[in-house]
Amino acid sequence: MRAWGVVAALIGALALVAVWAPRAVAEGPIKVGFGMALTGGVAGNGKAALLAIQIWAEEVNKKGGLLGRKVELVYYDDQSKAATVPGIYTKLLDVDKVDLVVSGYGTNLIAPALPIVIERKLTFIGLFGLAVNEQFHYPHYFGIMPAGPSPKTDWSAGFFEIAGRQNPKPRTVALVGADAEYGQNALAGARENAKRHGLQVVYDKAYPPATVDFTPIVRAIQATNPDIVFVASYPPDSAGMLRAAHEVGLKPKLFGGGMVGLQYASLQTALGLMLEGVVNYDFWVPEPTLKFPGIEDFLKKYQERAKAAGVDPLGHYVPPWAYAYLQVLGQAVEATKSLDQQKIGEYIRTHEHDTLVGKIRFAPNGEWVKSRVLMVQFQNIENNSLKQFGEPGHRVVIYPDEWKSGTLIYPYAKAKR
Amino acid sequence: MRGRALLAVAVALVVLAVALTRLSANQYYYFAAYVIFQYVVLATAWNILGGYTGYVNFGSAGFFALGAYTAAILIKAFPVPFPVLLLAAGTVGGLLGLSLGYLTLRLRGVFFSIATLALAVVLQTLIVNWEYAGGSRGIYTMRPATVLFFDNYVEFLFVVMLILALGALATARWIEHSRLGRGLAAIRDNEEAAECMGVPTLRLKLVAATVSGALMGIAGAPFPYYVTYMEPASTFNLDYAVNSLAMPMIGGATTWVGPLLGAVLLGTAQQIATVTISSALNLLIVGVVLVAFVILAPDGIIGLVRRRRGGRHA
Amino acid sequence: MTAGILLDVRGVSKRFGGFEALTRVSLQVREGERFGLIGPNGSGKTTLINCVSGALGSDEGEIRFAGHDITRLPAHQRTRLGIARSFQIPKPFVSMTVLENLCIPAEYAAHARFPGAGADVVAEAMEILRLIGLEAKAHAPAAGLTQIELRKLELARAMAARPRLLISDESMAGLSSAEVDEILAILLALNERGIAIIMIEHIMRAVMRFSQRIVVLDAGARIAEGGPGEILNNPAVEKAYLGE
Amino acid sequence: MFSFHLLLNVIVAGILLGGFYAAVSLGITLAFGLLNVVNIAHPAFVILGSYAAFVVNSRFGLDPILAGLLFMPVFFLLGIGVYRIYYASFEKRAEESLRGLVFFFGIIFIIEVSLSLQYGVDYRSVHAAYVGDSFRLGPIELAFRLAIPCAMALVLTLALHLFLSRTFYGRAVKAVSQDHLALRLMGADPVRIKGLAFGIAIATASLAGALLIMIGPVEPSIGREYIGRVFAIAVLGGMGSIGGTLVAALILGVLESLTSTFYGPSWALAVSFGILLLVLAVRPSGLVGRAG
Repeated sequence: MRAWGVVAALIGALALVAVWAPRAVAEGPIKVGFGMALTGGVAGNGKAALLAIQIWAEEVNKKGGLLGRKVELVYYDDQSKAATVPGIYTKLLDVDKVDLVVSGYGTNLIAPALPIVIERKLTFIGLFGLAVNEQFHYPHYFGIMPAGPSPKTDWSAGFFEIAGRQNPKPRTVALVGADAEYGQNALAGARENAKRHGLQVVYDKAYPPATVDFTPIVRAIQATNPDIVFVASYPPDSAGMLRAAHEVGLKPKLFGGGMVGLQYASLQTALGLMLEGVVNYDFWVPEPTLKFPGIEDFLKKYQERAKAAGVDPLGHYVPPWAYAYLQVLGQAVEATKSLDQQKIGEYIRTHEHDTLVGKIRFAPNGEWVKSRVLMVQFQNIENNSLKQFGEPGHRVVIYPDEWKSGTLIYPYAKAKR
Repeated sequence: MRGRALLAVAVALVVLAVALTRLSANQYYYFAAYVIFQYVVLATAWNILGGYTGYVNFGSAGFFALGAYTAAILIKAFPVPFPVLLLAAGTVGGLLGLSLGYLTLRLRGVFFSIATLALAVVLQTLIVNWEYAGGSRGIYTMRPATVLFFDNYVEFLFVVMLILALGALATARWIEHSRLGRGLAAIRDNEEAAECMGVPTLRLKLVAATVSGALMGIAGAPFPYYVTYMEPASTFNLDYAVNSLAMPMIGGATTWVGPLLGAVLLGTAQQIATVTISSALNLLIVGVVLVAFVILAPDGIIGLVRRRRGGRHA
Repeated sequence: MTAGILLDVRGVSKRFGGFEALTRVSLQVREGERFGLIGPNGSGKTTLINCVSGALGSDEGEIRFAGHDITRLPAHQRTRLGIARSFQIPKPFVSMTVLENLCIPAEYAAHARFPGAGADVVAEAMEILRLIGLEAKAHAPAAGLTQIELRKLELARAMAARPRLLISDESMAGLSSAEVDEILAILLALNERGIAIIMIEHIMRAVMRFSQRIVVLDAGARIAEGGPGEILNNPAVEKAYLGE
Repeated sequence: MFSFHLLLNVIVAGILLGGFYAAVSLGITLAFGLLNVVNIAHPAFVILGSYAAFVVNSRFGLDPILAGLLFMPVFFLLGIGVYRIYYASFEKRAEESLRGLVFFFGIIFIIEVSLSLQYGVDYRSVHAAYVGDSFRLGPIELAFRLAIPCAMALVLTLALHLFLSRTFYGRAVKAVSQDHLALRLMGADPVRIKGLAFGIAIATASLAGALLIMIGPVEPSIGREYIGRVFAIAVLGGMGSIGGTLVAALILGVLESLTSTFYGPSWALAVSFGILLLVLAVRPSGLVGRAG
């Protein structure tokens, strides 16, 4: 019976806490709440995003805040685990009484928040979610990632478009990717694109995330002798794949496409010369065609604080977008002069937004009206130099034409010298 | 007599919980409590095979995920009522448990544990390569907009998990005080001696493994509705295995109160840590506490309490 | 049928990999008999006992107990039929009290055989403890017992299964002379109640005093059988023990 | 797609990978096979070794393998310390099986989280002049990144084998696993011998870690991927046999490599776990191991 007494007391305590929940006050600062991956698998991106968000909040507050009220960030570590997300968002909304919520980083951590957001009819901006809204069809969800209206295919469209323009046109393609959420989605899109361009798929395999050595895979690809190779890999695999390809001497006419991680300065520095000639997706690079207002200032601030925060030293990949998704939200609040979720959502849906990463307009499904997935080629790379990646001319934009900043060195082998 | 008193308390708790959903609209506590109750079920289930019988299962995550995926696939395939989900997840988990039980035929101690680890990986590989279950891309499960009696699905899940937790505890308590429980304890202490003293060890181990597996599967059944999006890597997360083993070890693995205490304490600490301090630090604390407990308090909190009281048996 | 055959081992062999531990061993134990099984180290005594109690399966031969063929039965069912054993190295249920240790065979073996008979498991267990001389320790945890107490617990626990045949596997090894006498007295008292006992022992004094009939094993084969006097004077036995 | 040249190269790649697996598994073979200490945290110690190599490499530009060798004494002492705790808390009380497992489970967490607190969860890699280059041997191409770890693993295997068979302490370690009495006759203290052997097991993790980070980038929780593999190898190798471990590791490496190339990489991991389950179910004494 004594044991049971302990149990009853514990549950009783829990109930009491529930009854005496702190009641937040409505006035005071505007609270923006979110969960972010500060530990776990995607913490590298999550922490970088957090720094960008903090910079945004500081800048806004310096200018007097939103609607004359200061902005306060309320955030919790979702540990890169989907299971923590529902708890975090209900805590933010019910206990902390935040006024606005935005998403954490990545599909896995956006999706579990959506049912809560939808139930309460809130406006929600997602950071780097791949086709999350396909399942929910929620009108007030917006995705900050320039993948375009049909993200899966738009992701690799540029890569295949570039291939299609070459003469003679490549005829065969090898598809390889990580057997995980991103890899599979990107491969599915690449399959469609390959079909659209009349390419014959000679290799199409996924590898498990725990793969140690990629030599056997690269050998298998080499044996099929493809004209182009599309890779949809996560950061460690991108490095492994590239190293194995380099060692084995795999030299198709075009190599890369969907390799995550080649956008990170740390990995770029580590791989150095091996990157030469690789054509890969990117969202923003320091090329003259992409000098949007404010981005240089932002990156300067970010880079000064990157070391202390333990995040990517250059911050070209996630941080500008993390800044932008709050920029969009902030602009909507200012424009509607309210915190009314309906009005904010309506505004975001119907207007164009001028941000750090260029002008953004959303399609009815919440994705960008037009894809801006860049295809960049690594050119003139040296070993062991971080600095070069902060300068133009090393990640040259090949596609889309609107942002083009250089010409493709083709085939891949020629770039490799 | 004592059993009836506990039953009364359990019923009172459920009534209280339902009443609470009427009073407070604060969803956070339901979500938080849901997670803790889920760990009560998992820890209790683990303990039936691990604590009572002495077979350490490192594959709890596999059982949990299998239950969750069973539910998600059923929801995707047919419009099934909720109790069917629980039943199906329990059945699948129980069958997996049964096969695990047969493993004990050949494997003892560490070898068994390593096999459970491998079993979880094989299961994950199967799900990853199963297109209908979403493969590695994951599977979405939409919550129904309405549910009978409750104004909100989360409140419903909260009450369901509370009932499951109480059910698991009742099962564990019943086993502990039955002939079955004494037989399992004999197996844990010395399997060879138990067999020679007339205990049908294989049958008892099969029962324990099946019950344990079924409960873990059931714990996973409401999970698709809770997260709405599952993919193998996070559903098969090692955390479930660690927690469902750490909680009984910290609470005390020989009685049903141990996993409950461990789950409530560790689960609450983790919930609080998630929304306060850095969670990496929080995980470190779990690791240190776990190591400290196995070294300093081998019988968990229950053991400490008993030792303080002078070795009297509760 | 003055005293029927209780245990009938017919041509049992057991191999471990290439090593033949038992070679077509046969022996019979009668109801209520005091039976000694001796042999040098590694002669296969414990292997034979394991084959009889069911801890090991035999590769060849047949084992019958009280008219049943038990060759393929799992150990717990043999216990329910009436074969109980103690272990050479005591294997108590360490998380339980002494009394609780006895309740396991009482519940699982004795009461599976005689359903309903003597529903009071605890009273029955106390009775056995009294007989063995452990009643003072009934509520003590088994983990804290001394060596002699552990040996007594082994015997008491085997008794709680209400056996017709008790196999005592070196219950006296390492005990003092006085303690050996104590165990011997207990075994004789148990035998008084009509239980057949197989004693495996290295302490010759005890075996000779106790046994009505003795079988000697050497290198997995039976080399002699007879009363204590015959065995002592058997040259083959002497050779097995002392070498050439 | 099938050609002799490809087959040859794939098998060689598998052998190189297998050699590396051997380096990671030797510590398990020592601890688990010979000492009966179920150190499931061994892969975590390997990751610790990777980070040690990483820190020294990025700070002072020291060659990763040299760093791995340099840290071996430190890891050796760490191993002795861990064993002392393990002995005092579990082995002495004869409670090693269940609680010992949980103890090492906790150690995995402590190592992983400490690393990610200190160095973050980003992937880390090392620089060395030869990483990324390859050389040819007839029709076979060998990458330094894989060939050097494999060679180092072979050296380590040989060294351990010689240590166990030729030295007094080595024989004492072997004796401790089989016969405490013989050990006492040799006049050695089993606890000290076991501590020594466990220290050596952990010391191999230092070198294995350096090899790992040379093969590919490393993050704190990557060790989990190896738990199943290394136990599969230790069991397959016959629990405690150094030569058996090498053979088992090579078999696994070649099988994974072949599966990966000719069938599909997504099943490569399932192969090692499938083999583990099969071996455990059918022949727990291992493929090349001692009986019983």
